[in-house]
Amino acid sequence: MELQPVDNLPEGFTRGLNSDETSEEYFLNMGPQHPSTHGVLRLVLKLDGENVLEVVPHLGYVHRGIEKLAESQTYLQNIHLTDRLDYLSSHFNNLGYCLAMEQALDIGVPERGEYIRVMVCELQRIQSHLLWWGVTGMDLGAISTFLYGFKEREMITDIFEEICGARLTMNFFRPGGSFADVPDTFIPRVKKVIERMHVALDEYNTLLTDNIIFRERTRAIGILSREKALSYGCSGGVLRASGVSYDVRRNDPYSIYDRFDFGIPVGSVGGCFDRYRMKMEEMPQSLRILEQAVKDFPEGPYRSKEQSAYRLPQGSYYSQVETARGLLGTYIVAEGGAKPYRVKFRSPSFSNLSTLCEMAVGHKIADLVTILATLDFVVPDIDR
Amino acid sequence: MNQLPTEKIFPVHNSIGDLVRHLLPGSAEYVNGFLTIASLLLVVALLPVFLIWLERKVAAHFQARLGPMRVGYHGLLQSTADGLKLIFKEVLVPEGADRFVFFLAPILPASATFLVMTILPFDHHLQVADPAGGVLFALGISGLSILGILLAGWSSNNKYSLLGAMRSGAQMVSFEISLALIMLLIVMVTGTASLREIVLSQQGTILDWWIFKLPFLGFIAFMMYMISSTAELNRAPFDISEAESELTGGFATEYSGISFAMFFFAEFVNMFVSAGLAATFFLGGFLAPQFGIGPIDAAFDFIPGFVWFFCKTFLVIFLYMWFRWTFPRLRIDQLMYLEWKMLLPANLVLLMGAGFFLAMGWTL
Amino acid sequence: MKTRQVGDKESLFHFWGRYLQKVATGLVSLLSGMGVTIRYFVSPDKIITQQYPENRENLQMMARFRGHLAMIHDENNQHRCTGCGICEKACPNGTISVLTAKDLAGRKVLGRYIYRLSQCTLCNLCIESCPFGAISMGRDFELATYDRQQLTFILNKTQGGK
Amino acid sequence: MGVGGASGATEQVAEILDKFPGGIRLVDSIEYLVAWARANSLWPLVYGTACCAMEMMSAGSSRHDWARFGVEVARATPRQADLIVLAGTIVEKMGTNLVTLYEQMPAPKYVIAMGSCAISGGPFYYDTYSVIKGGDRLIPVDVYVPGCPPRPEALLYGIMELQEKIRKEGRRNPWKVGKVLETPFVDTHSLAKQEWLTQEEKKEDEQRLARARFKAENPDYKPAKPQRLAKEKFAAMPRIPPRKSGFTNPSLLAAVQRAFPEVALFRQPEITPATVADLGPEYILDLEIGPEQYPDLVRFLKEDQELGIDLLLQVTAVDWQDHFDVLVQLLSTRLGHKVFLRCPVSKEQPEINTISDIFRGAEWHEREVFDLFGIRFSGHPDMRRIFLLDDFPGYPLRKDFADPERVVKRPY
Repeated sequence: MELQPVDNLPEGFTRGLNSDETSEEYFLNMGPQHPSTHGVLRLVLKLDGENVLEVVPHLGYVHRGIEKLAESQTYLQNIHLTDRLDYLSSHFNNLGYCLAMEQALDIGVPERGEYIRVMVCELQRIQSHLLWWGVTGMDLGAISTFLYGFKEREMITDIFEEICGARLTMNFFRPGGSFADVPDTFIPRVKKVIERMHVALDEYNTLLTDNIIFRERTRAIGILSREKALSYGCSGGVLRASGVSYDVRRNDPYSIYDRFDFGIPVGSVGGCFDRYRMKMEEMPQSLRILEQAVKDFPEGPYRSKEQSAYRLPQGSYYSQVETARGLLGTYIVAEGGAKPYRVKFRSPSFSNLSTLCEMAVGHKIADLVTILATLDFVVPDIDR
Repeated sequence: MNQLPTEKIFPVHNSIGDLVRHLLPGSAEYVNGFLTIASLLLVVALLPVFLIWLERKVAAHFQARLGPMRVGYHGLLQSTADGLKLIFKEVLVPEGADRFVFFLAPILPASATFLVMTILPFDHHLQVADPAGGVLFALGISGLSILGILLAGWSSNNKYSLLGAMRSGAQMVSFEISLALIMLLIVMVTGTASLREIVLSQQGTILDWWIFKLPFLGFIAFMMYMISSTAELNRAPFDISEAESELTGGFATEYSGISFAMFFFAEFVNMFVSAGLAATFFLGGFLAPQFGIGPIDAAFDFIPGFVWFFCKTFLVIFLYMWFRWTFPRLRIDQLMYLEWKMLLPANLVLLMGAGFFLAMGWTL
Repeated sequence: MKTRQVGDKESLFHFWGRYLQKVATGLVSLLSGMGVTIRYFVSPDKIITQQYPENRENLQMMARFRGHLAMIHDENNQHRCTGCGICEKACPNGTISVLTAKDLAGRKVLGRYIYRLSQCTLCNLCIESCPFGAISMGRDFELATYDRQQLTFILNKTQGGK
Repeated sequence: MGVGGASGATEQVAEILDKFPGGIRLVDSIEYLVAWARANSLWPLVYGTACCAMEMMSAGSSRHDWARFGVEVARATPRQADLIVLAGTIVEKMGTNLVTLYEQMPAPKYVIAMGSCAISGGPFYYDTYSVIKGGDRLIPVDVYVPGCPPRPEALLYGIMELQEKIRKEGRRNPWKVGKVLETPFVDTHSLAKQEWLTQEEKKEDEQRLARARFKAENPDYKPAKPQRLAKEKFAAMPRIPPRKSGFTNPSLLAAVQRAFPEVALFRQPEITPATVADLGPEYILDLEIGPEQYPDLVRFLKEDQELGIDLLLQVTAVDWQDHFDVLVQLLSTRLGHKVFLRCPVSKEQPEINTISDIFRGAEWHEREVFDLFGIRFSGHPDMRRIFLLDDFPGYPLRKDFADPERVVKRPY
């Protein structure tokens, strides 16, 4: 089929429009404000009827220049900036940044501080997965799943509000531990969440996972092969769904994750249902970690010595954390002053989303929405 | 003086009928006609207001929340507030839209559902008109709402609404077939196409209702009727025409204010109508459920017929809402696969089964 | 469900068997899904809605809830702030302006403590850095206003020192 | 009542009706009814850019349930929405879209600015080149809900405030399109300080007299020493370095040196496996290579089966004032070791060839480096800016980037 090159192709499109008698192609703008783009991501689609031929994402609609801002704030002030990167895993972002600072200043964390970090991070992972599950259900049409997901999520938000006073942007961790100790109602609340989550997960599986409409909508959609996933630099559920068993908590353990035993779900085909299954099976594993952590939660100090001014010695420091969306790398270049010289956040959603153009070609608009839902990206984490 | 059909509706009408006949002897025919149409219009106006409130409360309780609470007791005035606000909204016509067709489109679904309301048998004599081919009339008129949605999609000069309209056109036309075949089954089994006779043919105990009468064909026919009528209404798992998460507003993307309100109200009246048809065909319309145990049957008989009709219709409406708040959405090609490859053959097998029963002459 | 390769001849019996089995499992999954939602419908005790305006009296914020910055005043309106400005330096967003004045004894005292809630991100760094524990987080959240200027508060009631 | 633009018409209607005996009461009752209806049925637009959108969603969820206020049917199309909640940061590129969204909404439309970003730019007030400092610089805002992010109850309180405002609408103050903030964006922090200092100067002279008098009266006045808060002291803890898996640095360096003899180590004068060993396990091998061998080294690292490096972490750059450094960070998912690779690029002619043919993921990373640093990647399939608008002046992440019109320098 010969393609007449249209001169004013929207930017980013390579193949020209082909409008002959078999197919009638047109461009559709899934604008920055769209219910299924999880924030302000703009997709320009080249469609032939309902089939997607080419997808060009446009980013930058919430690019706030966090990396430039981080260069003009002191190290301690940057911690609260990392909350606003991927606001659904703010504890992970804080932890990544604090780990890099601890590596530079050689600050240790007491036993109780490490346990608090692991438990709070695993709770944040479950909280983020719950919101993801709800929004995935809503994008596929089952609006009640959104409300059910939030029902359990509120229990975890209460725990966070009790330990650090904020519901979403926590700013709880400091280099050496956290800024305050967890109150003694922390452990009973975590126990309540664990047993409620076991019941809720069965409900979720009957409601969505085993539902035949959901199975048909996600079976063999958006297949991402192993090589492509690695070549695009995907991480987290997207990479594991394509068969690569890499999880920072086990392959490059930080904090005290090597003391807990938990499984890493690995997919086979790399389709939408595999990505969905990865996250659904990660939640019981996080619950297992929480159960082990609650069993032997130590007493003692919750943080190590607090320094008056944090001045990182000259050099570059890199730390990795497994957030709910994948591998978050924090790379700090320090020149010895009170403010970092350059801070770069390696965001998981950025690389995960770059595979969208490969996966969505040939599917329908409804499948594009399913792929977007199972990719589970957060736009400010992409645009930074 | 022979009883005018409308005078049998309510005794109170009789007094009005006498008064009118006394004052204007020649014009009784038209005044009573006007009265029935006015009362039906009142029902059609009040129904969506109540149904919207019911849908939001039922949805809320499905989702473990409370739904509208602050606008009147338990949010009863919520849908009146919505309606009043929509009336006073600025009506926008997108640039490049075809004005006449843009404003014609919302009228069609509303009028289509109102027309089908006229033949619904609310009670023994509470039926505005009882044409011999009632079933055909219902089928034919429901095609009008497809036209409304297609015109709306095309005329609002917006790619999303065009996509939504094309999808709903394909969906409603194809599910029209399985709806027609199920109605054909009922007509074949009852032998008549008039809705009132269909209801009367289900007299007797509860086992005489068509849902239970045919050994198990009736129940399968009822299930298939529910599937295809849900698709006909663009609701629940088949709401791909105004799919919230894919096409933002679907065919009604460019409609604001009163024109959107008409689509919104027509959708709910349409739901009541198709639930009413389901009650008429399968659940014995205005007949009270008789179990064969003396005192209960007598008590049920005492309750007037239209109360039973409304109960059964709201039971079916609850089913529709139950589907909507549980299932994810189907894709357009899966929808077509469901209709052409699953429902259509099942319908034909069902018809053959019913024909076999008739041929064998088993008592129906 | 065995995945079928395209083209291999499948007997009609197998096809119908797989077809009906898929319909059956499909219906069971749909009905069990409906079972979950009906359980929520019929049990109103599972409703978790907190009716905000109605439950205003017994709605208690958590102890550490960060609503807005407040300066601790004792009974005769004295506060512990010495106007040192550490919190102003610790704040990442320029929310706090510590304006100092000289009191009669010539000592630097707090004149006016401007707090711009419109810019504050409630990150708690100022409270951690204050050496005198003069400021703390207030716990009310009903702060919505009609115009932006009302979101700039002056936290200290009296000028510091004598 | 009536459409914003046609407020003149409502006045005429009012005069005509006032003359009728029941006229005023009739018009007032209709006004009350319509204002009640508008207040109780606010349909929000599905719009949320950043973190505040999460709190808006939990305001809509079962626990806080804004459906109780009639604010339930969140419409995705601006045509059917009459409330837009600015939940999240408004960025320059999104600003034009936000204004079009606001204009597409039918007449009586209301705006709630939720969160510090939408009120004043919040955490992105200083030193950001792309954030619009406050939503009311673009569209008129009715209610400001402070917080970062504000609690769902705070948003519900804001909605109740908005409902109060709508109920007061009527003939006397019909709905009108509000005003947009035109005042130039200025650094309020240093402004307040100057104002206060000038005010202090004025009081300075009679203050000096009072102080002299006070010193004369009680010369030995000793001001009370402010007692410091007793902060909890914690012991300094030794850090347990996490266990590193995969190849050790010396063996990695040896493998690379075999193929590329003139590879250097960043800021390490002499590179022998011994000196690398004592840099400790935590040190990630930081190679440095010239621009011509850069793609070959990346290809070698990827193809070499024994090393097993298969995941591209990121491609980024650092501006060292006199030259750029393009960084590539690679990771082996099988074995777990990481390798960093940097290639110096001159400032005058920032050009380097791309590695997006080796690692497809590098395509977006390189576009980001081009967007923020201005380093072009020759051979890149789609060399375009990824975040900023094409006509953005300059490259923001360079150290010498200055844009006084957009950026306010941090005063302290």
